[in-house]
Amino acid sequence: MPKKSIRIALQEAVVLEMRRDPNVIVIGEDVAGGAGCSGDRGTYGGAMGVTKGLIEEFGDERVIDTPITESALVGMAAGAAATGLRPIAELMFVDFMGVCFDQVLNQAAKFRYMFGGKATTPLVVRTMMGAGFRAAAQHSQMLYNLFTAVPGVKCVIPSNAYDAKGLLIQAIRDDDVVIFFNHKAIYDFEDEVPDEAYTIPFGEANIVREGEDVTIVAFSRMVHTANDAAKSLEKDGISVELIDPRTSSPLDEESIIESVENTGRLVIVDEGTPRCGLAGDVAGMVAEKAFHALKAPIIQVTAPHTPVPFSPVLEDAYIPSAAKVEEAVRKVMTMSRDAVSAS
Amino acid sequence: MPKKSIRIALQEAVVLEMRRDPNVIVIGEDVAGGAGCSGDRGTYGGAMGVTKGLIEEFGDERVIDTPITESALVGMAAGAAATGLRPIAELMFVDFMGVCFDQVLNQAAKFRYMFGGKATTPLVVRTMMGAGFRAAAQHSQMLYNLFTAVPGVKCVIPSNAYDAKGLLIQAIRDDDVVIFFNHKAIYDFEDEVPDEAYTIPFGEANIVREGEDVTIVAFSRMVHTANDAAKSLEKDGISVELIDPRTSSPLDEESIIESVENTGRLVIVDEGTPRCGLAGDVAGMVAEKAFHALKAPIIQVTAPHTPVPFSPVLEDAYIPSAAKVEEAVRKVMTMSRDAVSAS
Amino acid sequence: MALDKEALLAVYRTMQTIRVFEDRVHVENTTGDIPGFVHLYAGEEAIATGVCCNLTDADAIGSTHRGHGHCIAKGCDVKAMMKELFGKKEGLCGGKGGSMHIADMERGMLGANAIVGGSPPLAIGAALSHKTRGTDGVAVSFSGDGASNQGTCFESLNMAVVLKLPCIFVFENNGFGEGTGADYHVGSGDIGGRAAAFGMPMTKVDGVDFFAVQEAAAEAIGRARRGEGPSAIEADVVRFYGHYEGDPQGYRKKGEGDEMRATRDCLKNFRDKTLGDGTLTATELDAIDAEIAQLIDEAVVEARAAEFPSVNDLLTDVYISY
Amino acid sequence: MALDKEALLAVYRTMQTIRVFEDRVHVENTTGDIPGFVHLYAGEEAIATGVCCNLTDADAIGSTHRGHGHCIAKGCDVKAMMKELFGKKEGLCGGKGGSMHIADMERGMLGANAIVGGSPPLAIGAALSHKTRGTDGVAVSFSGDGASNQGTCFESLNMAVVLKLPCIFVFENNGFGEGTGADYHVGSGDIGGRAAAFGMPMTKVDGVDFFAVQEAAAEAIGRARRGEGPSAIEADVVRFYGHYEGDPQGYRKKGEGDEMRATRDCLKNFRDKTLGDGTLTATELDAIDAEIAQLIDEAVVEARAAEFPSVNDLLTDVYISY
Ligand SMILES: Cc1ncc(C[n+]2csc(CCOP(=O)(O)OP(=O)(O)O)c2C)c(N)n1
Ligand SMILES: Cc1ncc(C[n+]2csc(CCOP(=O)(O)OP(=O)(O)O)c2C)c(N)n1
Ligand SMILES: [Mg+2]
Ligand SMILES: [Mg+2]
Repeated sequence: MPKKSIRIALQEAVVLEMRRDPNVIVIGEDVAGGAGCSGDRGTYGGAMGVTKGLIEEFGDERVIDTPITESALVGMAAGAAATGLRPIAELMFVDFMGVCFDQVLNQAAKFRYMFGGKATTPLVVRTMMGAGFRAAAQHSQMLYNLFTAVPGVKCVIPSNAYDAKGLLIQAIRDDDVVIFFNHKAIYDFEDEVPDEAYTIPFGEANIVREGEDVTIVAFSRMVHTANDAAKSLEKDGISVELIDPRTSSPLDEESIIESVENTGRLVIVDEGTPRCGLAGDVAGMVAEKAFHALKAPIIQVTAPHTPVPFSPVLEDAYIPSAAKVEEAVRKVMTMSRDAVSAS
Repeated sequence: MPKKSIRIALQEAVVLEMRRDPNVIVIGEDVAGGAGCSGDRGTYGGAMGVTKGLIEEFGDERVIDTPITESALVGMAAGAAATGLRPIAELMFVDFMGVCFDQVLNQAAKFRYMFGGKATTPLVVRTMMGAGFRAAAQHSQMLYNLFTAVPGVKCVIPSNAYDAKGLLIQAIRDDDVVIFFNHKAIYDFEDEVPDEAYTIPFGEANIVREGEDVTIVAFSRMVHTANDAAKSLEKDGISVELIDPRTSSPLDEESIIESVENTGRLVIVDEGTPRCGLAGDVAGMVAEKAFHALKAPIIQVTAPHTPVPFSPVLEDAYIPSAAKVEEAVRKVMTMSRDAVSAS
Repeated sequence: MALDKEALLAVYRTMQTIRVFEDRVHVENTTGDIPGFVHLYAGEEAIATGVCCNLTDADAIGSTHRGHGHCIAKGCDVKAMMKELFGKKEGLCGGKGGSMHIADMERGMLGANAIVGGSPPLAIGAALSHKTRGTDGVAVSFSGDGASNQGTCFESLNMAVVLKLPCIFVFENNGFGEGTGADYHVGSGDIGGRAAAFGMPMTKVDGVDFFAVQEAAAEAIGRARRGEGPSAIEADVVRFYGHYEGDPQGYRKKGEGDEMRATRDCLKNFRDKTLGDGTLTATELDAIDAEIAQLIDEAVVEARAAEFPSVNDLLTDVYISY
Repeated sequence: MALDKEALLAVYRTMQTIRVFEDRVHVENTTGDIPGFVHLYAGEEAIATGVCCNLTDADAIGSTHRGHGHCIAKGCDVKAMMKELFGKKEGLCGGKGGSMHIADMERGMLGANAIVGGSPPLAIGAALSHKTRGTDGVAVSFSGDGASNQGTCFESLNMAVVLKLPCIFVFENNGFGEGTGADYHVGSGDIGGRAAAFGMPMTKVDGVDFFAVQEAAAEAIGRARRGEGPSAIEADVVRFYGHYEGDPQGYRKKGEGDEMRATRDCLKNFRDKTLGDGTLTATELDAIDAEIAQLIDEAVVEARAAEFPSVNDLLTDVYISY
């Protein structure tokens, strides 16, 4: 099978679905680029080039450049979704949700419920998150926790190209509101990706590696960090089961619980900030639903409770590292079930 | 000591601080009311009448009515705070944070960090949250989890009039960004409240009742719900320690851990929605830091993962009830430390 | 394009339905049986009606917290509306929305909206939907004078011009955003002028004159249907009741609402005009009045008798699949 | 109010400093040692300078993601700026902010802002601060043509009029919002006209003509200082480089930036004018050029040599107390 980057996988998903369904449109700032300019149309293709060149095939009625006006663009996409289209709204950076949060939180996410089940809003908001680009405090946040918190929203967090394509196609075909979070640092990560369309259902975790001693739940880019840690731990005979939930809402609680019931130990790796985050969410769920299986404290490896710093030295220290994950795993390994009873 | 409602306690805090410091101002929609109208000025006094009549004493230069334009009003307050004033921005309903989230998330909360410690932003955003008024999906949310998640923000959640006054005065004098959340259903709850100014430090929980068997951590209005449950459980000989953290950021982890180390059991009561919420946050913290003390799963009693419904029947079912808290407590009481080892 | 007799009778029926609905909700509300916040449209009937009488079910409207009038003008079932206000299972939204979220997608009523300025982006979305699908459908965004200051509103005006969307922005200037006067909160004092500066045709009309509203709306809607882009209408109007039911209205001269009802009543204007020029007869209008009195009576009786949702409904309708 | 010779030399020094700073950052950036996103102000110097030469440290400015020019014009330390861009501990923000968040509260520079439209509300806040404290200070909000479409920007215009704030809104229309042309994204094609419709005096100036900018700014700032409320200025200008460093600029005619540099260079305009009318001499200007070349050289050398923050700095400066 051909190797493709996440960027290409995403583009394929968009193109295939646009071909399949004339109601699928792309809306955003510079999703084509060049409108009202002296040069070429379509060479921008969104902040990461995912929609580059699409305007040639689909025209500017389906690849719609907007002014810088996120409330109007996300709201417009929501309104269009509620009236027959299947828009993919591109929000360059998830940080910009600050200026258009209402249109997700109070509008799109709540239509169906408020209207007694009589609205269908097949909206996808595709956005980019994460640190690592020295893009500092307003362009590096994760924020997926804020959307996981919102009833009515589904949150998709692919970690690899295969999942990215299948999940994005699922998102576009899905009749609910979906926020699709891509981590900016892994757009060039490659994988075997079929040329044709396929879907991956939401709420089904991927068991990245099977193991016996410790369960690690990791999200997005952190799946790779955790995997690095797992490889290194393996050398010391510590067997890690690594779970990539792929969607944080819905969350595949079952797979996590099943794994913890087997390993008895849980480390959660989340690049988000620590308060009311995904890590705490999963920890709390397990502390309620799989408590009796736990042999050790649940350790959360997260970013600190700070904005994302600019300087490389600081940003590198900010992002959870494989070393920190290893340390956490080693720590829970030192604790036995007996220690629990003894304490 | 005189009995006063939360409403009055809040008003006293604002008035006393405005008298003390000419830099304290109030900004918001209808915080006075009547501008450009045919009737009286100042009779509106904010959505709950907290600033009613203040314009008479302080004038319209310090009690500032704004258009309906929350981004500009919260951002203006942030800019004013960063340049010498101590504004109290009133956001009628926390739900409206959707339209001005950026000015908190990316602006006010991050100034100090982004600018290397060189900004001081003594901003208070006072707002109202919660269900119970049949105000439906866009006027009944809690959302304090979303702000607890934001580094750079402090979150204050008073549950009674005494705390409301002391915490609000602290918030106004505090040099950081504070969001002050009042639950709309308890504005008329009364307590003994001194006439003079006093402060309550952030990050210090209030032990509402001491107990031996189970720790309940409850927030805002739920402190009262949990207390009702505790009273009822007491009759059956179950002794509850009830903790009101009073601020969710900073969170008094120590008091919670200490209590759980004593009781071994924890129930968290949170009117917020369950994903990435305050309940999970506290559960995760305890599952990491006080795991060895736990004799039973940590149960979270929260609202469901749904928007807030309108119909009284549904809204009543939405809000966590004392009965549900009792049930959770009884459940954790059936589990012993032995059960843990045995499982 | 003058309306024929049948159309005029339909218009009167709509305006009268809104009026009687709102007056009755005002009364019923005092019993405490209508939960939550209620904002009445009485006095503003000519706007919703004058605009929506030019629309079909395929056209969409974005509404406000003061949405009953828009609903009725857009053809929503009045009895189901009343049930919704009472929080009943057979309400238009199954009792989950209430007054502030009353909606009917099948009628193109995209929902009352309790976020001031929440709906203009949605309305342009519906307009985009029509444009992309190549229909001649349009969307109308209703906003108050207060909402006209919200950033979403301005952004939507610009977006509509940039994308040449078939969207009509109607500003219902009733002089108040809650307890603050438009004279104060609109810095330029000119809502319509501001909209025009975004690059679209704009008309100001007297919002208590149905015929003026209808004419301006028909023109703007026609432009939109022909693919000629967005327009704006500012309609000056009056609010008979308080901002919300229970509003003590201290910010308003005592009796101002009632005075308005006496001097600036769009229904009286309509009757005077159509009876005066002989287009309609008092008998015809009185018959409609009687019919509507009965309809609203029945609506209240049925709404009161109807069942509340079951507790199980709490968890449904969040997602289609999850 | 003509500027005297000393003032003109200071102005030239500022403009030249911005130019050389930006040209040099453009070069340094290719080494890969400047982390993150960098947006250069080269070509737009006359605006920041023409506005800020009328301000004191007590006055505040709200800036954009393209903030180096505003910083320098507002008197920020150039060496500390360069260190900040390189992410060093002695940078203006301790290395925590970088190009997109460079700030200096002591100079009234409220920060570059990586949220387009993020700063107008902050600028009106600074203006409110002056008004409330009864000073004659003012605030200036700089926004691009792209930012001019953001809701926050419109809301701030209205708020400033409503509260009669001493605020000046400067729109730097360089024709692009990223890779989209202003001809497309400003529906009305008239940024200034839109601002005027909010109810404030507005002037359009040629943004590569320092004298035109300075005159318009002096007038607007004077009005604000006298308590006569807000004003707007639209300055048409050119962006020599790409949107960000590394931008392939496919949306732009090849060589457009260089062409602009040849034909619409505010520094050349300034030299031509002041030398032409004999106010300044080439010797004087050349001396400044030499001085600045050295300053920027030193700034780069020192920035490169400077230390990075320590990892402990990661956790500080989130709160004052927690
Ligand atoms: C974002 C937001 N801000 C504030 C409110 C509170 N609020 C509800 S209605 C209203 C006044 C709206 O005024 P206008 O737009 O003129 O409509 P009218 O009530 O006059 O019909 C306000 C301030 C809200 N619901 N949403
Ligand atoms: C809210 C938000 N939306 C989008 C962006 C991405 N972005 C950064 S700069 C920019 C263009 C801004 O254009 P303009 O305001 O004209 O300023 P210029 O770059 O021309 O100086 C965009 C779209 C952003 N940083 N913030
Ligand atoms: Mg109004
Ligand atoms: Mg620009």
